[in-house]
Amino acid sequence: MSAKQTTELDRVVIRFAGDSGDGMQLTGDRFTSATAVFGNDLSTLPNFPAEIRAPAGTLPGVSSFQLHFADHDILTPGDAPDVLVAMNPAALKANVRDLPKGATIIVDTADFTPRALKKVGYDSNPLEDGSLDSYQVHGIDLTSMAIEALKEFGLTRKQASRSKNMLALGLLSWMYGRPLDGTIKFLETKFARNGTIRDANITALRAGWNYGETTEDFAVRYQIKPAPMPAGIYRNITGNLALAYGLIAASKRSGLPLFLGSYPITPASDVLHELAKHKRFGVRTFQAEDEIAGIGAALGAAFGGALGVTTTSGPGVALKSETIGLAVSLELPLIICDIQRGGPSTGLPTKTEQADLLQAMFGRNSEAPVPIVAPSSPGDCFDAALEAARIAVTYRTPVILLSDGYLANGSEPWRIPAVEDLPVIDPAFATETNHQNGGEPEFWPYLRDPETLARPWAVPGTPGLEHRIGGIEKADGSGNISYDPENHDRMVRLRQAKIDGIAGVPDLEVEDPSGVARLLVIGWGSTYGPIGAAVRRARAAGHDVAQAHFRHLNPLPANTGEVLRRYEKVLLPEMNLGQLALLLRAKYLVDVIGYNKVRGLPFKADELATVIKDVINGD
Amino acid sequence: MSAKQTTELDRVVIRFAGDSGDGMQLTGDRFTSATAVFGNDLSTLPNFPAEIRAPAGTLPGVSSFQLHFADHDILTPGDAPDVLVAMNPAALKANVRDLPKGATIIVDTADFTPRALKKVGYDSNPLEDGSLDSYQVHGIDLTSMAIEALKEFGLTRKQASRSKNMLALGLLSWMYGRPLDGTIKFLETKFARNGTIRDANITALRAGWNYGETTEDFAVRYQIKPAPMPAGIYRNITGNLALAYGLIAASKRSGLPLFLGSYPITPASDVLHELAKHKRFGVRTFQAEDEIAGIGAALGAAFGGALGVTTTSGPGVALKSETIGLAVSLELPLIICDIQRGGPSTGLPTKTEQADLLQAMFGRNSEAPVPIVAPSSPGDCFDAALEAARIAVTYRTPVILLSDGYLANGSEPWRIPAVEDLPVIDPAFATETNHQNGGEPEFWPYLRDPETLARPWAVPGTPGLEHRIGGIEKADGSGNISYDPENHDRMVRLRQAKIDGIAGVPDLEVEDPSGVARLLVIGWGSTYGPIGAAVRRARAAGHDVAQAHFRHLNPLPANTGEVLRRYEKVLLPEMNLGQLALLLRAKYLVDVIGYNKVRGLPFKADELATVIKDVINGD
Amino acid sequence: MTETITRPSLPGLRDVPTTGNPQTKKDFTSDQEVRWCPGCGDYAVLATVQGFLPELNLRRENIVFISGIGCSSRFPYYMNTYGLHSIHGRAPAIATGLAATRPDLSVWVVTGDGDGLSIGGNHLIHAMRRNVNLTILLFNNRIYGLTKGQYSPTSEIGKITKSTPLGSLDTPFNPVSLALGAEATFVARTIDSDRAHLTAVLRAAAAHRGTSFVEIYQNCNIFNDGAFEMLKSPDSRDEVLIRLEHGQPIRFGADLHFGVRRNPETSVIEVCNGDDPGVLTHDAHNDDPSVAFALSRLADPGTLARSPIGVFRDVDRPTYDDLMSGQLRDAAEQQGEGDLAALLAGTDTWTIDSRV
Amino acid sequence: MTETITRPSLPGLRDVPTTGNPQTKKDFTSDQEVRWCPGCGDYAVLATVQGFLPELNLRRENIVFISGIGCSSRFPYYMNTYGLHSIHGRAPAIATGLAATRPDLSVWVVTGDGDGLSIGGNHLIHAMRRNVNLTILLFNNRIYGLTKGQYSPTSEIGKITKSTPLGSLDTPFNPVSLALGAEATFVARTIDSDRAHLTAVLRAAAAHRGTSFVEIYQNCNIFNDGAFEMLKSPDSRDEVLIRLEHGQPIRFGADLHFGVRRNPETSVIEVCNGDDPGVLTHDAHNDDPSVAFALSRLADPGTLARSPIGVFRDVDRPTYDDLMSGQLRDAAEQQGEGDLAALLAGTDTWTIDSRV
Ligand SMILES: Cc1ncc(C[n+]2csc(CCOP(=O)(O)OP(=O)(O)O)c2C)c(N)n1
Ligand SMILES: Cc1ncc(C[n+]2csc(CCOP(=O)(O)OP(=O)(O)O)c2C)c(N)n1
Ligand code: SF4
Ligand code: SF4
Ligand SMILES: [Mg+2]
Ligand SMILES: [Mg+2]
Repeated sequence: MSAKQTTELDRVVIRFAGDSGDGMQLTGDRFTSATAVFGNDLSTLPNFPAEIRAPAGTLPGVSSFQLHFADHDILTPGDAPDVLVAMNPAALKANVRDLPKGATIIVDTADFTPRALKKVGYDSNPLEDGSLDSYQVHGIDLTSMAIEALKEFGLTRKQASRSKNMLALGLLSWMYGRPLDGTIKFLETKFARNGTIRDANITALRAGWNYGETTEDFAVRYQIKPAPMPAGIYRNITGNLALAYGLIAASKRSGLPLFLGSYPITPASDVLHELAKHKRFGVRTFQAEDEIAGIGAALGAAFGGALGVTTTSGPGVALKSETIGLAVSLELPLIICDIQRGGPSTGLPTKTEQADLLQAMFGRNSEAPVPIVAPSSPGDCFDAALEAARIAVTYRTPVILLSDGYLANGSEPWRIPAVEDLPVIDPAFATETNHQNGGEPEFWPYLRDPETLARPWAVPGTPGLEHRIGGIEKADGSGNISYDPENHDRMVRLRQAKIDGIAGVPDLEVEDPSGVARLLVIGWGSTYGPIGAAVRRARAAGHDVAQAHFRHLNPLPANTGEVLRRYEKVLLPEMNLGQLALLLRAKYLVDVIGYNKVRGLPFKADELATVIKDVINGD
Repeated sequence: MSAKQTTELDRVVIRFAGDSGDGMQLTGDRFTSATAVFGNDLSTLPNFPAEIRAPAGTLPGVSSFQLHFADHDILTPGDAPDVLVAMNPAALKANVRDLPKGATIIVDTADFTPRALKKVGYDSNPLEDGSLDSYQVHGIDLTSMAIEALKEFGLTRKQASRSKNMLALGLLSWMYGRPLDGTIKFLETKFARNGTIRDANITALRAGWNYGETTEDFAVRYQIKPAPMPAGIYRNITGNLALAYGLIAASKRSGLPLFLGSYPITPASDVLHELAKHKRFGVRTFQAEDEIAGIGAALGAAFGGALGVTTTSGPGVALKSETIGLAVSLELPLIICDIQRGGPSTGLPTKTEQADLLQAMFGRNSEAPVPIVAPSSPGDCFDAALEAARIAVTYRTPVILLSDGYLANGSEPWRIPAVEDLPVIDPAFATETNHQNGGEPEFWPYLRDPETLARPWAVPGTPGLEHRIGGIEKADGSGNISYDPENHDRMVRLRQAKIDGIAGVPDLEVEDPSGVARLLVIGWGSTYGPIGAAVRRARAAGHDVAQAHFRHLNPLPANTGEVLRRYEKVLLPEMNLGQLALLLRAKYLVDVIGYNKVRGLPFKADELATVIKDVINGD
Repeated sequence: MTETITRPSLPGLRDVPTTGNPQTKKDFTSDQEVRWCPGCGDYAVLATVQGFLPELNLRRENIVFISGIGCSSRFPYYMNTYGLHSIHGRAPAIATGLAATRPDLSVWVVTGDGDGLSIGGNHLIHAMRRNVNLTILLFNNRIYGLTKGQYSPTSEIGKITKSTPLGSLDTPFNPVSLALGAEATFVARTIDSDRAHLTAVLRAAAAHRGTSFVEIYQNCNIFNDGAFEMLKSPDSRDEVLIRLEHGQPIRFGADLHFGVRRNPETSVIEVCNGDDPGVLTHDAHNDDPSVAFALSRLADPGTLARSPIGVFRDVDRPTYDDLMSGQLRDAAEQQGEGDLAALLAGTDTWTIDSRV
Repeated sequence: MTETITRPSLPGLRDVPTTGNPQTKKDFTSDQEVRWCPGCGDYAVLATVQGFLPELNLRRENIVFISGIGCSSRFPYYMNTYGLHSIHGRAPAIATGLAATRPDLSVWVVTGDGDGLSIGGNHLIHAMRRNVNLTILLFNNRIYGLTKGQYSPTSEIGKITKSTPLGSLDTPFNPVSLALGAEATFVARTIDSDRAHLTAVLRAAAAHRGTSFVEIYQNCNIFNDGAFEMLKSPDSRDEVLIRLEHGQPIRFGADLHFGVRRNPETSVIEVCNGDDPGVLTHDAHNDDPSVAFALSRLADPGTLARSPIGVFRDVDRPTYDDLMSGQLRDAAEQQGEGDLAALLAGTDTWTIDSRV
């Protein structure tokens, strides 16, 4: 046990920043899982450059990972870092402006050469010119330290210096009392086939810890007690991982084999990568030649009785539009996952945004309604996938799941559900004819269930139910091609009514502790965290604020209109120019106030707290 | 001069119906242009089957052409035919239900064999079983008459019988006093290379006329005086032809060579066919491998300084979505013509609908605003094309022109504009650098005009202005790739502000003769005719009704909100489930009442007149 | 279903259940009225396919026809099997998803020269590269029929159509050359009106495991009538049609007075006298597609004179769907069936007991 | 611009204005910082292209580079010419519109194995079929670089990547075979690191009028490092690389101890001894693409051993854009320039005088 003094904190925000090559994401991941296992609540925000590996030491090349952890439940990765770990001048330059005065900066001094400084536009050395006086700066030559620590491994300087991230991790682990064993186990498996690298990294990790232990430079350690959370077994999970698991769970709980037809695209590719690992679950992943083939194959698989899924981001959804329309007309189950990113066009591929809502609603020719579900946190991606599958299978319809880059790559502790508690999804395949034609039994593929308006799903291989369907308008019931005007009008309305009537969409829950709030703050999708945190701050500041969050965007919860009208003011922050606001205003004629920022970054709780106060004070 | 008596009428609706093979479209076209030249106002509605040529004598094979002409100005092809010309049992069966009691039916009896009757589900011969007693039926064996009339031409019976449509045309021309010379000239050119066929058709045409003249069966001729119309030179024109001419005019008036990149699709293909004829105007038409290549090529041509255009219908627009987004990001002029048809998916390819409005508004990833112009009559397609070009070129933006199947194939008399009266469009190409970088002159492709917010358009070949642009977010001004959060937010808003601020969108004009109307009826696009006719009837019935029609859907006219709020009730008939209604309700929080029918057919004036009365009487 | 399920011997249909009951053409005829133009070549192909299927004795419910959009793509409506009339050009992609998940189905794709080679060209070549177990029937009428007569990617240069009033400008694809360049394992060509030949080709295509690509010359009597007249009319066809048969010398002409040989100098494949010692023997099973490719170049791209018909290439290569199923099987065998609870838990977990 | 405009003699650039002023590599280097991974093969290609262009002496403002999406597609940003970084797979279509309207431009397309052969495959083959006057550089690194390492349509079977942890299942395209099957008039292959060879191929491609398709083997040192090592390393390359030169016998190996001949029996193209009398002489101008196709099959689809590089095919065929311009010219000459007023009036008009 260290002789150094220990200060207790309730929350800390740490940001690791370095070259794309410095392994900052890995460092962050490891610190995160140690923190998770330790029992703090946490939330993370990785941030990568769009280039694979922009030239070393340049601003575009900087990659970072932010972690917020606390002894109480938290909702966001934190607005501003208390601690910045910067592995080079570029990392310092790119991140220092986000730091509040008094923040701690731990910086690898090795690269602070005149050339490197000039490269990022520093005329003088910030470590010496006093520009960082308002921060607590710890300049350490981590690189030489790593080389020194690993000299007996017979590695080149270059190789040895690669372990500097482990050294930094070790140091931070010491500072915040994070156990090392998890990371050591991780390194042992990761480098199982290369003993030297494995041991070098473990040695660097320990060296970092010991450096904290011994050096004068670090006087205090910090302690953040575990956070009280509902009892259960927990793990840390990112949105994309939770989404992949949710799809596998939906396959298991429906008994439908999972087929993913997908084409790689940031930030959705990881779902394909993850699902590709789980062939033992009967999961088929098909990397198609393009997005259209991806959804086409998924639709073909659905026709054959599989749980058809396609994953992409905005530009991919645009390409899939026509096929989504076909799925609407065929009335087959299909799940389209849109991991939203910055747009328009190629836009900001690695940044987050929630501007595909109207595309999801209307991005097809003619009247082609599609249900939309939007998860509100990384862990919620799991439940959202199951819900999307329930709707798709029960109502024989394509469903769009709107996640985004922030949820996809961000992580949080996740209470692992018991499999038997997960909903069961009944495909209820048609096996019998459903109509008599002058004594002759027939199968009518568009004879709907009067309850759900869903049509029967008869898969090839079912004797006696042979039938043909297509994208041309079909006669209500028989499903034969029909150009009859009245039938067309009826079918258009039936397709709409089926979606509007989807059952099991829970009422909007309003949280209004004081019960006297006159302002309602609403949101949808990934803004749940920042909005929730902001509302808490406003309340802590003595304001009465009600909050409600949308998980179903189409159809909307039945009580939406009633809830919106209950409040004097309704505030809706969105990472777009007001897309849900448009839908709510049109449907309920309520003067929803939008707060819109399209920066490719999640909202900051502080920013929203201020907006809330301003709206309450009516400016 | 015929001895028969002549009755004067103010308006007549005639429908020609027969097999796809019977040439009803041609017959209708000829009668129409004779009528046009005669000086009546008119409006037409062709109606073809989706199959090229469904088996002869079947209901799906029936093709028809309806013509409404009058001695006063009219707005629609008419709700119900006064006269039906039916060339076979299928044509009779398919159309008789549209006839009001007392209507005249002229039917070719040749095909009324038991087999033919059974084929279309007639158990007994309607010409004999009294089922047509409430109509004035003229049963004539046109086929044998044709064969008889052409016997000296040495044609086979089959060949000769093909001229029966000319015989019918001759007869109708006699009945309504339409000159034959136009059609004779037409036949002479059409069959210039085949004298026999030419003469046979002319003979049949004359035989029809003479039959009317001589037979007892037809006692009266009808006279419809020319309609008073603004002075000028007129021609008859369909929407697709007017659209093609408008695009050529835009090319001439802007000095930009016209490039059409298109992929055939009903009902848009005719625009490609028409433009392909006008190479002497420097028009390049490229039949691409698909819709994406079509718009891609048009965008490439636009980058090179051409007037880039792509034509399609709903499913094609869906496929073009991603590229439209690129055009929004590149800020290059581009015209996308969407000739709307029945959907979703393949839907009803040959039928009309106006359900692509929300796709046009939102059918792309992220915030990607696009101006939208919608012509309100066949002739207006010409002006709409010029207006779309003006906006596209002036504001460096893709523009969507929303026509539909009804406008595309319908026709009306069109006052031919004087070329010098057409607007001039100034491409205002950039030729000089526009920025200094430490003394060094530079070209900044995204340095906007403060007035219009349009960026400079510098085309390859311009020395000193070499630049690179793409779909990734660009720095405001320089146009270099930028991942800066604030810049992205600014650019998203700038792109939106540019579209919102488009100048030259005329205020909404309200027609409110009594000045005391409490109901405003609005519409957009092709519903102008039926709505206008309905409003007239309602007024004639003593109701006070105001009317306004939208030609610009994005941005909306500046006075829209004020106009909508001026009236107690606002009624908006749409051939969709309420798409413009959604936009207006969201933007102006006005409780617009929608009247929606999605039958693939235009509204009937009577139907709308009733709706208007009901709304006024408040049920 | 008491009746026992037997499997046909054909590799392409190995996993598709058959029926004991004898079948007739009627079993494959749906109740939908056929709506092609009178005289359309599509009727002949439909009749031949319906007439051929009984020979396979497959359970009707295990057959699926998937098409895109076009006159030819109406085909599935007329087959009394499962069917999907999809959207323009996408049938090969849709069929890939179905075939990959349902090895027990016999999956057929029906497409046109526009549907399959224009908008759908990419899906087509990728399906062939992957060798998905499908039979693709491409109805080549060298025109866009359904949209009323624009030129297509197989129309001859200079084609005058609605969209090309002064004649088309682009060199047509040779579908057989394209397929061979795209790594296809089975490539054949036949003619709508030659029932016997069409049937033989269908038989070989069905037997092949993997993507069987069959180009069918089909007459559109409305917009491109007579496009294949020279290849069909009794007085010319023998002189211009080269019938390929595996293992047979490549000869043609009324009395086989023509042959096909490799020019010793230029080493180009060319037409020669029927008795030329160098006359090639057709080897459809040659692993190297080069000779098949060379044969495909004999046809005149304009008139199609000297079009070889028959099976150009028929070689074995593992199919995408079999390999995929194999990976799933191996994974399950080696690591055991997936256990959802274990998956969700992962390795890094911690437990919170009921404080709160 | 007082300086007189001269035209280069190369057919491919006939209508592109040149400049009297001598140019250097610097003239083609933009001010944008290059952002590929250190060591990426793209750097070498960029340097070679920038180094080669001055030789053409074209006006910089008349050169346009159009790309899709991918690491390689960042190329235009680094060229000090006009440039368009478009969307994934669509560059050939966009370039077609530009080339068809602007004969005075030299239009280059830069694409990748994913951009050009996966999502963009259809546009690519149609551009080649039409023979639009473009030069297409396909950077083939046999991987998806920008999206961090999934397999591509040129990856070898069994490729282990993020998206194929147990190995990929599909047979790769051979881009040269595909291009030849798609009626391409110019098809070549070269290597990022071989500056001299790359330059020679660029020279031939620029000279060719029509679509010049150039496959460039390019190393992705992050996700597929060493993919072409065998073809590059001094100790192996001579034995596995077949250098094609028009008019020269096709020999390779350290001391040319290997040759390529047509097997007299099977008539398949195969490797033989360098002194074999049957060694083929390469004819890039052969109208029949069959021999070129056969040569393209020599490469092992997995290792690429025995990959021929150089110009496989280079034949003349009218270009789409020239034919289109020709139709416009003829129309204007024969019927006279279009008269808008006459067009609008048409033939069937009537006049309403000022009653009302
Ligand atoms: C996305 C889309 N684009 C275009 C069309 C219009 N279209 C329908 S079929 C067709 C081409 C038909 O030609 P082909 O595939 O040769 O079939 P055929 O009618 O000749 O049998 C076209 C362009 C469409 N239905 N959908
Ligand atoms: C419509 C669309 N789909 C997918 C992507 C994602 N994406 C970008 S580049 C790329 C493939 C890159 O591979 P390649 O073309 O070989 O280029 P490389 O990076 O290897 O040079 C993909 C799938 C995208 N940007 N847009
Ligand atoms: S248009 Fe041609 S292809 Fe289509 S159905 Fe008629 S004849 Fe057949
Ligand atoms: S990822 Fe590969 S291809 Fe892309 S820049 Fe890096 S090295 Fe080059
Ligand atoms: Mg066709
Ligand atoms: Mg690549």
